[in-house]
Amino acid sequence: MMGSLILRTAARFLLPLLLLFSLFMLLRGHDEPGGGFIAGLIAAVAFALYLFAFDAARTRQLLGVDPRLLLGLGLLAATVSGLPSILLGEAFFTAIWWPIDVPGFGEVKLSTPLLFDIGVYLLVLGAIMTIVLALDEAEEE
Amino acid sequence: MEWVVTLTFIMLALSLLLAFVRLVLGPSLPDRVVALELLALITVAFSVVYAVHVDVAHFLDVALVLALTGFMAAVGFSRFLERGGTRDE
Amino acid sequence: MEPVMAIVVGALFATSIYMMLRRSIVKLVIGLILLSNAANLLIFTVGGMKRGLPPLIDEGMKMPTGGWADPLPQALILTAIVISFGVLAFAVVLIHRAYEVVQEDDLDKMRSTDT
Amino acid sequence: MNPDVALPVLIPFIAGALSLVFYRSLSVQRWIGILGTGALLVASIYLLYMTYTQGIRVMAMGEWAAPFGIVLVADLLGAIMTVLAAILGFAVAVYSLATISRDNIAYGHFPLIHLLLAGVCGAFLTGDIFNLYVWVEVLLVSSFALLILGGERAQMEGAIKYVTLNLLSSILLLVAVGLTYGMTGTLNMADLVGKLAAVENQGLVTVIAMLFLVSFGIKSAAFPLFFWLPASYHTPPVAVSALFAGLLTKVGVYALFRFFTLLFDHDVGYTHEILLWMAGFTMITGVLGAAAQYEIRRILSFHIVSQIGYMIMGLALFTPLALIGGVFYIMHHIIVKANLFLVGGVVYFLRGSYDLKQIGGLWREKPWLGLLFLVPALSLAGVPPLSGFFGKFIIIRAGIEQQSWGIVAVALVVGLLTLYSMIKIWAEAFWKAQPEAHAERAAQFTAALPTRSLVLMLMPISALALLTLFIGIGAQPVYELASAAAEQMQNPQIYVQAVLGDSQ
Amino acid sequence: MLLAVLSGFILAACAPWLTRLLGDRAGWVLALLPAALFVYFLSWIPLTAGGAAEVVHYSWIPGLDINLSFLVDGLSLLFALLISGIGTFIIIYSGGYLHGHEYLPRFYGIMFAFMAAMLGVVLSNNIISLFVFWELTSITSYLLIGFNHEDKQARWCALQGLFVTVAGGLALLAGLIMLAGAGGSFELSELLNSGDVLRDYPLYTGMLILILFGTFTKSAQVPFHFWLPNAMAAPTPVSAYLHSATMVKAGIYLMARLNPGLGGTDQWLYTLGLFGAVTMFTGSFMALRSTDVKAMLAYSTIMALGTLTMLIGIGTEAAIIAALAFLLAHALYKAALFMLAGGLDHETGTKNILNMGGLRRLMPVSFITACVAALSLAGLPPLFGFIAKELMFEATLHAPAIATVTTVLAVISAIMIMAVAALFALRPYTGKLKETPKQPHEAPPSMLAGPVVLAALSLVFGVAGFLPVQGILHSAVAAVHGSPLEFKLYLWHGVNTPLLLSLLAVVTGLLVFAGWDRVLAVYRRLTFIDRFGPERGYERVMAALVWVAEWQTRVLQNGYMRNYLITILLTAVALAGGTFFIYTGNTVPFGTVDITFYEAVIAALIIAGAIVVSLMQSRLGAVATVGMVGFGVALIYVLFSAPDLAITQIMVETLTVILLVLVLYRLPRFLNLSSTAARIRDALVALLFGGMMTVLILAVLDVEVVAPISDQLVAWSYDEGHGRNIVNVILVDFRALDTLGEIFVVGLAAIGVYAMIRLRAEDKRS
Amino acid sequence: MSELVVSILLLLGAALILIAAIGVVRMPDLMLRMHATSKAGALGGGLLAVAGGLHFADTDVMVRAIAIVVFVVMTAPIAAHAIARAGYFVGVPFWDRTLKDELRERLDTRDHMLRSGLEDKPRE
Amino acid sequence: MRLFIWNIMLALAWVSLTGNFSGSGMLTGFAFGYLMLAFVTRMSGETRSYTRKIPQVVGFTLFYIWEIIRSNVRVAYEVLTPTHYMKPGVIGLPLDSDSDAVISLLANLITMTPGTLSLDVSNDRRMLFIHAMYIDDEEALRRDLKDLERRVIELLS
Ligand code: NA
Ligand code: NA
Repeated sequence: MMGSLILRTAARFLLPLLLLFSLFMLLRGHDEPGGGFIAGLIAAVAFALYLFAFDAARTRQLLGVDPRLLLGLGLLAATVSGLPSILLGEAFFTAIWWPIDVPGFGEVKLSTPLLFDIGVYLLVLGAIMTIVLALDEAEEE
Repeated sequence: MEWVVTLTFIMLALSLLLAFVRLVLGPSLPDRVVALELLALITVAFSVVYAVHVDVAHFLDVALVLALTGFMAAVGFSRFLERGGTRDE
Repeated sequence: MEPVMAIVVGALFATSIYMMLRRSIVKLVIGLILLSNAANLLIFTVGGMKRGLPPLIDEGMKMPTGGWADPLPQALILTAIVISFGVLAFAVVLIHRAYEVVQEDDLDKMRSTDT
Repeated sequence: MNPDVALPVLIPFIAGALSLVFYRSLSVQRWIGILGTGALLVASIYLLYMTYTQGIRVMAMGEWAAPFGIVLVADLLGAIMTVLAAILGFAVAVYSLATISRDNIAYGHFPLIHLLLAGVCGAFLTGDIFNLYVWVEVLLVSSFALLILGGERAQMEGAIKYVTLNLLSSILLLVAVGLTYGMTGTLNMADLVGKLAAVENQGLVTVIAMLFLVSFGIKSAAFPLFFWLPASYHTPPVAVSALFAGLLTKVGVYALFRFFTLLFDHDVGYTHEILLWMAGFTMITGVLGAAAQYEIRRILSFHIVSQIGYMIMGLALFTPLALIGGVFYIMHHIIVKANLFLVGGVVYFLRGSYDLKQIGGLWREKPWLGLLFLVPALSLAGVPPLSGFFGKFIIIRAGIEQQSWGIVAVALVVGLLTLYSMIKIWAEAFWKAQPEAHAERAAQFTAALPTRSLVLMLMPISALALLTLFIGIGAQPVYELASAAAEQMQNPQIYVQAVLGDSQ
Repeated sequence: MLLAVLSGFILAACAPWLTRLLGDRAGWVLALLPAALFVYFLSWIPLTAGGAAEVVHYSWIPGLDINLSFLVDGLSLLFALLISGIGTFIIIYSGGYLHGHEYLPRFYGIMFAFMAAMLGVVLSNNIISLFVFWELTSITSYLLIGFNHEDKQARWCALQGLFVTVAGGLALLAGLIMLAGAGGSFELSELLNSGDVLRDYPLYTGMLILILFGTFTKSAQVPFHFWLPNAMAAPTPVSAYLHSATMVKAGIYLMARLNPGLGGTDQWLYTLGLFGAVTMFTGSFMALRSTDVKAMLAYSTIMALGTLTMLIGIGTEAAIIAALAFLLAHALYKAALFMLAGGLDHETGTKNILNMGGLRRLMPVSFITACVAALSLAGLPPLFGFIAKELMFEATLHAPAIATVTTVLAVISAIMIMAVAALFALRPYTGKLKETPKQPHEAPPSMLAGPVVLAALSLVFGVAGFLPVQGILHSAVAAVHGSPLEFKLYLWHGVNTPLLLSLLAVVTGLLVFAGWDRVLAVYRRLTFIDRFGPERGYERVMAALVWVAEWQTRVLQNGYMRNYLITILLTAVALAGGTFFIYTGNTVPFGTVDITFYEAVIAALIIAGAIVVSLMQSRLGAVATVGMVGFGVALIYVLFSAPDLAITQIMVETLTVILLVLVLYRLPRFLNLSSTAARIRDALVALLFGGMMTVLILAVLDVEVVAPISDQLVAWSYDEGHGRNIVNVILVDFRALDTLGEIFVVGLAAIGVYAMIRLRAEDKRS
Repeated sequence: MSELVVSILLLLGAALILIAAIGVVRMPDLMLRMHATSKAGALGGGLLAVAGGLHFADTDVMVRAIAIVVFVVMTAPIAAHAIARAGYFVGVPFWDRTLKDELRERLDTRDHMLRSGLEDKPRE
Repeated sequence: MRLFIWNIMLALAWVSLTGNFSGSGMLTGFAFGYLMLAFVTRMSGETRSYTRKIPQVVGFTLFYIWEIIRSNVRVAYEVLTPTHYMKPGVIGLPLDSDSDAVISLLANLITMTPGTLSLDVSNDRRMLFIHAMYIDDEEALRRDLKDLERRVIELLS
């Protein structure tokens, strides 16, 4: 069963906005309020809105990958982000920074904490979508 | 400026109380949800005014997130109702 | 503010406990939500409360200007919020499934696994 | 940098995450299940070796020096516990190959096992009280999920109690951690040793200790906080029950040992007296609960409770010998109790029931199973020369040396009643002839059990039984290990020095 | 020596396999081990002559002072010889008795383990390893008594024996640990030399009670004697072994062994002397009453055990000599008699003596052997039993303080045992041949070898009393007494009081034998005493145990989660709140309140919202109100400098609402299920707990924190952590491990939810 | 100057929110309550956000403030629509002085089918 | 719409490249992105309408803000005065366009305009049902609403 036309349109419009916003919150999290968790929640809310407006099948389609895979990848990314330091002979989770100086544009801070935050983001999105989609599908059956 | 902020806070606090009254009184679930939405909005307002009051712009971020996602609760509740949840609440 | 918050936290604990002691499993879940809020606020309160000094460093600075609210309790609470959210999600679906299987909202009717 | 400390946490984490990534392939999950727990076993033994030979191992996560970041610390107690967890994890993983349904594997049995182990090992190795809370949650939520995998009514009902009461315990832990930070401004255990001692209001420190006591008391299923355990432990698949039975309550016990030797030894006369009472009642109520049961897993579940009492008794008496006894008892118990559940599982797969009134005839049919049952069962009851005897002996000797006659009497009587329950299982399931009314189902189950599965089940059971024999007959090295661990517990300064170094 | 003790265990492990391999000859071959052991122990006799003792030490668990050290002296050697010697015949006998039995392989396995454990008990010098073997005899004898395990009665009897002996064993353990504490050593060889220290130990009486509790249960002293007759449920060779040389004798052994250390006090004398005498009487009284041949013998064993205990208690030189002579006599005739009883049972198919008669022509060897052994039992010349009995009368007559009681009871017992012996020897074999379930003929050689040899020994020792003295009794007496004694054993020692008492006993006993049918009639009128016997006590205790267990489970594990919660919460309040009250009194530091009006409004709204939630009738209304509380909490976070927290709180609140509405619509409405009383009770618990939390917070706020670790984190955040949002730097760097755990929690919860929902969906489909 | 504007905007915004709150309490039925919140509330919130943006006099902040306004204005009607539709669907009663209801007879609550009444007329 | 997202992507690319994850960075990025889009797609008719839309949007926004202010006063009056003067009711508004965007925007705009509240759209998208506070002058109300619809269609064409 689909929601109202108005909600569907709103969802289609708000989805990219919310996703963009979530990415924004993810990337600025190290310096300003935000971070992987908040960003992941916002992304999850975006897909939940889409789910409410449309249905589980379309939401899955939109998501592209099974949320369980996102969940696993997120956990893997977050865990793995702590590993490179071990190869360098330092403790687990020692941050490594690769400031990349792009000529003309300034510095881009790639780092293991960023990878970690991305893992958090993927996990949160994957986990919440796993739950929400499963619940919704169970209801439809 | 100080008294302006104070006055603003007074009005917002009053609004908070009034919205709470509706939330408690209901009588229907949609009535409560309306009150909840209003509460979310007042929270946005509080954050903004407080940011002004303490001169810390970061609190606007709170308002920003809430402004963008606060409506989801209402959407959720309405879905509950339309999917046949108990109506006389 | 902290003494007032102590009372708020106490009230939250009391109401959440009261909810958890009801026989309805739905009330149990709502009690759990309040419970985690209570615990988080407790940490927040005893960690010390400061107005208008978020633990953020302004651009170009190396330390927060004019003092800071303790960031560590905040980080702890964040972790705790997320954890209790995960657990709550589980609990919510659990009562849902328990209701489906047992067809009772009454906790007193769920006694078969004890003796 | 000591990677050995982090490996027992990392390996199951990575195994769990990989297992989740390959959620589609059951065979990959099985392989990761065996390899992951196997690697954990190797890593944990290595850690124990390093800890035994080189002293306390410390790793500051992210190179953030203690007390500011999180440290992983392996003292002997922690390392021993980690090895035990790994042994059990490996045994259960092998056992799972034969007994866990395709459905349950498809829905996460193996990743949940890995992550449960990660949580357990993390809890054993962390040197940070908030981090401990996180690990406890990890293992708790894994156990939640394992508990409901299958979705039967009993599982749901049991899970509601399990989840609610354990959540309450976690909240209490969180509250206690928060209050501790509020009092001291630190979370690092080694740092807390000094900071707690510096708190002027020592009475308040005792109050916080009580909060920790209640929280860990729930986790360890001590009296009067144990209700969740008998209500739920008999509901999931037996491999899971075994893992729970061996490990979960031990996290609570471990935490009690850690906190009440390292942090809260300022008012032993008060705190440990309470622990002693708790220990006594835990033993009695648990064993009486078991005496009233006729279902194998229920009997075993109640016995977990009563055995916890012995471990707490070791802590509560707080003499060097008593602590040795506590550690020894934990080592023995984890192996034995899990093995009893595993044997119970074989009984189930041969008979189709756990109900003693419906089963019988196993001693006639499968004498080797009878022996494999008797080893852990008699060990649990404290029959010499099996492992349980020496655990009880040390603790009781410590009690007698302290002239704590009451608790010694309780410990002895409870040993007798434990034997009563074990013999009940023996007499009913093994000695009694298979009741006619249920003979048909029993025969069907026996016939339906493939030899390969049976062999897979018996491998871990036999290995654990051999370990039980070893801990008993070869008690000297085990005793030495336990006494070295107890010596570290007796001297918090060793721990503090290892973690904080010269900055202290 | 280690090999000698442990070889039984090794053979136990191989016995099942060997039995299958050897088939019919198994009994004869397997008996080679005990025979070899017997010879080995014989070789030690010279070393122990004159009371010498040797300690053989092997380290086991030195850290716990538990070692495999063995003490070889006259006493231990006497027992070791009995165990291995009689064991040889028992093994041979078993092969015949259980010929073709499907469990014979297992039987041998357990039997050898039992034998080895017994050897361990009597040879151990270390009291803990002694205890280890002691308990092993309990367990292995359990398996032997319950050998016919598909018979409910056998299981019940086995459990009874186990329960009683293990109960005693546990007390013994405590007693032994105390003993070691008192004497400063776990080695008997040292403890027995410090008897004065032990007897002066302040807790001597308690220690003694614990140890005697162990030995009394094991050796079936009144009031724990009831398990022994029930142990006849075991196959006859087991009974024969248990009653003659092993198990029950373990208790006797230990008392005898400890005599130099603990004996000689009033407590020792009265406890052992009186309990022993009463046991002696009870055993013979019950033996006379029995019609089951095995029961008769079992009760006569109790008589013997009582006698031995009494003699050890009396503790005089004469008593100790009597005790060891009696012990040897009893072992010889009792093993023979039991094996004969098994022969009767085996051949006739009945155990009831009333159903047998006239077998002497069919079973002549059995008949003659029975007569010889029974003469020894009755204590008639020229058998060794006579010598022992005379010594016993001699000892009781000169017992300190309790001579009258012991002598009277000894005489009465002797009368009854005389009758029993006559019954056993004559009743089945004389008179008319009776119809029996099986067609009887003479027992096979394997079943006769033991009785014949042992009965013959009784005769030989009786006639040549110097043989045992020269061999072993002398050094055994030395071990029990603590120093060597000179004595000789004769059949004839003139007309003295013991002889007259014996005469009295024989004559009266024969009269009782003649009028046994009338005696039985009297006994039948006395059956009411069964209702007061200790066995009823045991049954009551077991029933009470089950009742208490079930009651406790009903009360504690009642299935009502509410009760569990209340218990836990009140425990928390009692422990934490109570401790607070004890240490800090009822003064709570309430700091100065610095608050703005809008903060007050928000605080009030949170409280009001929480209260409304708990009173609200509408589920979704409650959810909405919880949402409001969440916003209130978020505002608190905003007002007190935690923007990240506020955002997270809001997002989580929103998602919680989404989750709840996805789930709740299937659930029923709130029901008002609780009574008003329950509500008031719950409200009180809630208030207590909430109030405690408030108080704790206030108390903690009062504690001044100087430099929290977070100060350093703030300083590091930008320079070292490369981030300006300190909270986030903590989350992803300083405390990344927390966060890692946290996301695993969320992931796990999702997996759990998914499994819960999808597995159900698949159930529906299938 | 800026401070004055900020003050006015703050007071106005707060006042509008207060009006919305009063409306939500005072209005007689669900729909009428929603008239109050969705308009006054959103505008009030918007004004406050603008005030915030102006106060900090920083483009960065201003952008965020405007984003708040946009978000509020964009999402408020969606929320209102969702609630109103659901409220109507489950039959929350109207104020007794409501004049007419052209929707009621066209709605089939069983399958949520809402007819326009123009089905037989072709679209222009 | 597609172009709008593209534009935002460009803005995002900008902020990532500059490393300036802030509002102003985003705004600058959006502006630059817009200019780029306008330049690159100036030949294509479809896309030209996007780049031209910006000024149109600004105009409409101003109009709408005025509408909101106007109607707010009315609601405020209703809320604050002790007596209720309302004459509420639900009316159906026939629609000219069947485009999702038009209908939704219209419905939302109507909701944001005081006095009116969109309830639902008929399944065939030809009728929008509106709850109005004042239907005493129903014709005037319908006229205003149709006027709004015309402006929306114009904006989105
Ligand atoms: Na403080
Ligand atoms: Na954290």
